[in-house]
Amino acid sequence: MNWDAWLPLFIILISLLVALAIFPLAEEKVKTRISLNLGGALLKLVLVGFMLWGVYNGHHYETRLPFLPGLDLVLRADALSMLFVVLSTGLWFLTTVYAVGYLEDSPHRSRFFGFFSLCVTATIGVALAGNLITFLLFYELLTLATYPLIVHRGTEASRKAGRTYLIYTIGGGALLLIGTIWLYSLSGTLEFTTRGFLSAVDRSHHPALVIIFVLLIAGLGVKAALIPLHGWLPQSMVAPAPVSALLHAVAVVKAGAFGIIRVVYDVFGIEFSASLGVTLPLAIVAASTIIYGSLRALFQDDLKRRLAFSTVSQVSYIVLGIAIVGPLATIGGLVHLVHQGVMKITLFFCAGNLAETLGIHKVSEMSGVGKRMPWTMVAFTIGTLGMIGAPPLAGFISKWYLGMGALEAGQGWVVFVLAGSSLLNAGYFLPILYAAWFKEPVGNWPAERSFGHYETSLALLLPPLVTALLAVLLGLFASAPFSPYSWSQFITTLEYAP
Amino acid sequence: MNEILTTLLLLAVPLLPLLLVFPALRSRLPKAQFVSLLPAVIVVVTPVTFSAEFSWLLFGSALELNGFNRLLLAISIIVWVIALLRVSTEAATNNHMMTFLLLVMAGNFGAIVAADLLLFFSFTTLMGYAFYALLVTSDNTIRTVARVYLWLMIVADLLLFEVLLLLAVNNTNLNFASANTTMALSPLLDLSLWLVLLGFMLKAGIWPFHFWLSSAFRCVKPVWTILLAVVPVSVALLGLLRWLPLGEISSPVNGAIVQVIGVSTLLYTLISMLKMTGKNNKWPEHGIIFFMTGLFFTGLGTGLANAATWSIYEAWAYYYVAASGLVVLLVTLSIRIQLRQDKPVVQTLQSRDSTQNLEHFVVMLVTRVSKTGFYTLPGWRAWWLDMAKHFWSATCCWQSALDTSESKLSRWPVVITLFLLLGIVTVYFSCSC
Amino acid sequence: MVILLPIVAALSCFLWPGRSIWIGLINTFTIVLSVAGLSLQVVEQGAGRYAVGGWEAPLGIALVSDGLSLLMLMVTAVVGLAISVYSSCYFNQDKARHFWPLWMLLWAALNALFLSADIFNIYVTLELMGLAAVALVALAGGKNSLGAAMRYLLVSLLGSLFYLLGVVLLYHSFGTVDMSLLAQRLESSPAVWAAMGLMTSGLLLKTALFPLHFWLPPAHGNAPAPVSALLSALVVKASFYILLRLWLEVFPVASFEAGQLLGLLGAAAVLWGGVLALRQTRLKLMIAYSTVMQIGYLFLAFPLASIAGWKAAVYLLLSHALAKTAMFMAAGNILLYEGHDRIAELDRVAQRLPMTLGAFALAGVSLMGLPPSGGFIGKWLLLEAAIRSGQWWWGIVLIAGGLLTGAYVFKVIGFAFTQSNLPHESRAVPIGMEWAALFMAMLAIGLGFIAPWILSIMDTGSPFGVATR
Amino acid sequence: MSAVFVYSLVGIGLFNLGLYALIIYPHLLRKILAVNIMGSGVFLVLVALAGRTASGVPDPVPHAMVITGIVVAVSATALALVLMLRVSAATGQPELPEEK
Repeated sequence: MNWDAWLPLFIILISLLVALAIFPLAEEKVKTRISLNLGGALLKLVLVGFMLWGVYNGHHYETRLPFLPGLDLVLRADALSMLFVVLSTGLWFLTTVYAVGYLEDSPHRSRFFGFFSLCVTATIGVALAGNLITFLLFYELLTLATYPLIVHRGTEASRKAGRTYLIYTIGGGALLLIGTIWLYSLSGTLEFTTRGFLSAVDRSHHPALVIIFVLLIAGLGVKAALIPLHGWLPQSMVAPAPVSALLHAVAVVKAGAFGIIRVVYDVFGIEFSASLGVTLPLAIVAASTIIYGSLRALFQDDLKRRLAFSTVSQVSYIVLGIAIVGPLATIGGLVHLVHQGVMKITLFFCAGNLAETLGIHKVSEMSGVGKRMPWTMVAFTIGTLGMIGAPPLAGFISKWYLGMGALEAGQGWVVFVLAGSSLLNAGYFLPILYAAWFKEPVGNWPAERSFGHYETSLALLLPPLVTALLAVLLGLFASAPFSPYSWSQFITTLEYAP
Repeated sequence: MNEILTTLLLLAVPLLPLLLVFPALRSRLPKAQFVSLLPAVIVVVTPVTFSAEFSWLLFGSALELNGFNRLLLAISIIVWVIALLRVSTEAATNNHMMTFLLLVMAGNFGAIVAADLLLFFSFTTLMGYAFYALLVTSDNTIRTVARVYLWLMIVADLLLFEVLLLLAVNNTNLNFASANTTMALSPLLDLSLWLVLLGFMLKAGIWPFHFWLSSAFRCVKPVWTILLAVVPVSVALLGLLRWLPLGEISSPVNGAIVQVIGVSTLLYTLISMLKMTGKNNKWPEHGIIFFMTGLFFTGLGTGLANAATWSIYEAWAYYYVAASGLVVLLVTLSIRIQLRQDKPVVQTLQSRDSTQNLEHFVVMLVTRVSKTGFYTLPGWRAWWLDMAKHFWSATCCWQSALDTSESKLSRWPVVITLFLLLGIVTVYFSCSC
Repeated sequence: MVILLPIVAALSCFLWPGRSIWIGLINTFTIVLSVAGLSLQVVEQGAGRYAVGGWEAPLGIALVSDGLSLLMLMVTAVVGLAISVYSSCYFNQDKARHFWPLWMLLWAALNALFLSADIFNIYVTLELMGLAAVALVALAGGKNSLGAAMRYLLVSLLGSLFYLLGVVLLYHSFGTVDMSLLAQRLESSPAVWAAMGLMTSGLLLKTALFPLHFWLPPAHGNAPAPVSALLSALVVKASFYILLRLWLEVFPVASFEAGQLLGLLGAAAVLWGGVLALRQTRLKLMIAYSTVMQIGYLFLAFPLASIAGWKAAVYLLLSHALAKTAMFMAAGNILLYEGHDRIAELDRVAQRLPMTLGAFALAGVSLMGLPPSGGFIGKWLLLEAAIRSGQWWWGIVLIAGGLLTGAYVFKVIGFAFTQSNLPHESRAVPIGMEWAALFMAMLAIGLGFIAPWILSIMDTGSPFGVATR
Repeated sequence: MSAVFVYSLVGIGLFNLGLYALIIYPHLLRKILAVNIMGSGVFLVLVALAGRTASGVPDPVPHAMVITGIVVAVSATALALVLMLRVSAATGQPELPEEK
């Protein structure tokens, strides 16, 4: 039992310790650093797997540390948090492998990997946070940990990007703080509880609650890149590819989306927020974000920027799934949390490979790249088709449930949003594929590096392939036990149980 | 024959080609493309009704091989054998092409043996994308056509997707029988009916969506004409048979409309054929396809109009689809042999080609939109930034004012007067209690 | 004991200037130990009261140690420890000869001030502290720092004279200078009002609350790094401490409007200091202005002088003391390393002085009040108090202040990340200085995790038990 | 109009005089003197108020205070003078730089 009480803390501490161990490491101690990283990641994977099994069998993992009078730091592993924990742990492992390959013989690696692990620490903390204040704590930590990663390159552009990022995120954090404290003063507790703890609050406070909801969602929407708060995301593309992969697929954006999930389900409670009438506006914001993001993505020539805007639109699927009140939509949103992560990280890995191996940064330079780097482009293709929502890939599952949820909740317009978005996705992804596979390469690549036998170094090649495979399997074997889909069903039964 | 073996065989029908798609595997086997046909052949020849449930697949799917689609499978096997024979020389050199061929094959077989809408849908999608790729790789003259085909297919998939959603909301079990009943009973019957019809009309190139097919026929090599005939078209027809709740509803109006479409397809075919024979005495083989589909639609209309009639010749519909595939195959072959040439009939598209018109329209649209995308939105953004800059400069001068006042604040007289004032005010306030 | 040790140290430093460093260090450790002992005693037995030489009030000098003063002693000890270590590396021999005795004197004054129970005693210690501080500022030499020191001296004399006048009036009307006795005997009368006005304004001047902060930036900006750390961390806080005691213990009669007035000045200080810090181009000046700003935070406690209010203020005070020490130390390192502290040219610091920059960043986090840090706890408590008491506007000030802080802290950090191609000669930084800075910064962060303990200490001997409204 | 009152009034007067001087004169020596005058004003008040006991015997505590205060004031003045000299040596004129 004691073990149960400390497991969440361990899981967080692992990567924290890794970070602290890496910081003082000298640049040239490559082997030590790599082994530290991967060792930590693996150990964490094992523990998380153990915990997953435990949670599935109704175990109760909770760590409580006194923090403030009346407020504890709570780390709890419930079904929802496990979804995110597993995602981030798994992808962290892959990203670490990738980053090792990506950053070899580039300066300041100790600093990079240190903050990298710190970032994951924060993400896991966000996932495991058992009340709003703990969440806030790790959320801000995440902001701080990602900043050095964004400015890592140390160029003027990256400094600007970092500044934008901070302006957005710290502002958002402030809003979140206000909302949290206000909430605390109204309700006297901040514990995440299934189906919310606010429905008991006196009716006279309901207007205040609406304002609080807006504050919280605005604070979280910054990271989740809801319009009009998405401005930092495309700019932060100057960061190295693993970082963008992490930002987009795992850590930052997802932390925002996850936070919104928490707020809607475990703070306000879905029924209660519906009764407050705040879900429909949220859904509308999400929908417009989806469309707007796709539209902007359509007109980016820089590959990573295009991906960034597609993230803007894709992450809002999650929010949309939450904002449509209904179990099926919830499944869609939750499952997209994982699926989008897997697919998007694939895409970013591939983009990174292109940049690293051939020096390709623009879509217009990509013609014929499929012949040069077939495997990378296969992974890329799978990722894009998944994003478009072609069956039976992962993206299809989430889209399927979003659509069904919308119909079930009697909000047919969402279906049209989805359809339009998939058309747009096709519009900005398929030309890339076409150019990559069917056009003839023009001249030679901007900056080609040869990696001997393989099309690029294995550390760069394997992660995208693995994630691409995942993207297929997650869709194909959706109904298998422990698949994100069945897991989100499990969660949904909890959230909507009568 | 025991359960596992049948399941495996059935799975192998689409899966083996799918596996052999990987060049690494393919290079190990001699004549991989024919090997990939094997399970299908075995399945066809063994006289058992195969069926397999996969609860873990998607949301629980099933494969099945019963009387009807066995025939289809047989036909398409023949078609594939011939096609592969004819392209074998080319395919040996062109690795991409073989890959896509196998993908298409997998999709085709899968769609045939699929026993529920979702699986069928997935396989047709796979087939569609792969077929697009196949067309593009095969030769470049067809690129525009292929692109049109791709877009039409995506739209069609979206339509079908919506139908699936509509059905699944009411009943998550999507195997054909129950799905049909669900659709028949659903309040949105007409909507879903027409979504299905539209979707498959796009896929099968029924008039008025025929243009991609006709222009494709004009400018591809005959091998692909065979595939064109059999793969998308017949699968689409099969889809219609599978998806529509035929024999369960009888809606005269819809039936009539469908019949009209069918008839008009026939008329169009006749006219165009006459025109073309007038121009150059060549027999345009895609006419056959339009003929077939037209007839099929007429029949379909009748079936839709009246459940009873349908139940009479339901079986024949499947035979018809199968036969159509066969006939088209034979005709094309015969023409080819008669012409003794293996080149596209028309190397370049004619000027007034509907595909080009559509393409032109699309291009116009895209340019218009992209104008918005490239200029308008960034324009707004720039405007915002300007506003921000103005604001910032304003604050800047404000800040310099701050600096001056700060230096003022550091002079003794100012400070001390402030200081005294403060003292007095404090005293005053404390008096007030 | 706590007071005598440093005095002895100071004298001995005078006597053997050569060995002053060692004497200083040894004494530092002994002082820290004795403070620890005292704190143990207090935590176990509650607040204690010692009459020096057996004379009780009103005649004798009495020392009181309750939770608040204990905390102040502790933070002084911790900061003192770090500063001693730091400056043992910082100063060269002849500077050290002057530094150590003064620093020990200052420390003695601080301890005495935090412990003393009557307002006249406080006056004396305040004066002593001021003089020592001025001397320390002048230590840097150079005309800027001398001018700053001069100005500082005049200001502190002025302030303490006002304070003294207030003391006189109080004694005149109640015949005692002992705080608790005063608190009992006090009733509202013109003399009291005048006294209150005089003392408050005097102390405000010494605390450099906006708009009376004019002396602080030059003084803190031009002093040697450890000295500026001392001034920002402790000296300014001392007078705030007195103010807190006076208002909450002696003058419970203080009215709501008066509280609002102080809060208003605090808010103004927060914004003003923040904006000006953002405008600064020199690192140390920036930090000095951020001190002005943080002092503003502290004064927000007066309108919210409920339990949570003053506790929050004290918490902010503690974390700011630690964080600001760390910051000035980091600034000192950078100054030493780069030879200048122009923010725009702080290139490559992230690469060359990772620990220093880390210290700076962590301290900045604490100042911003981002979790997890002492600053966050204080801010949280303050915000909570603000919203609970329905005075949400203070909350807005707090948040705005946090954003401003973030702005100027990250301005520095962002510059420190960029790579510059212009070469500059750089001197090595002693490892001890880097560690001291990092240590303090980590403490400032760690303060965020021991809140329950700290708060419980605040309650021991329940200061202001009566006064809290 | 008791003597005490007169004395304390004078004290207050001195205090204000000093304050005035402190504000007006830029010269440091004058400022220092001004502070001293203020100080003595305060002490005067203190001593004056010491006489306020029922029995004629004056209250000792204020005197103690005054002595302490004077000690402090002396030391402060000493320091101030030293500083002033250093300043004038450094800047050339015995004034604070920001005064002009």
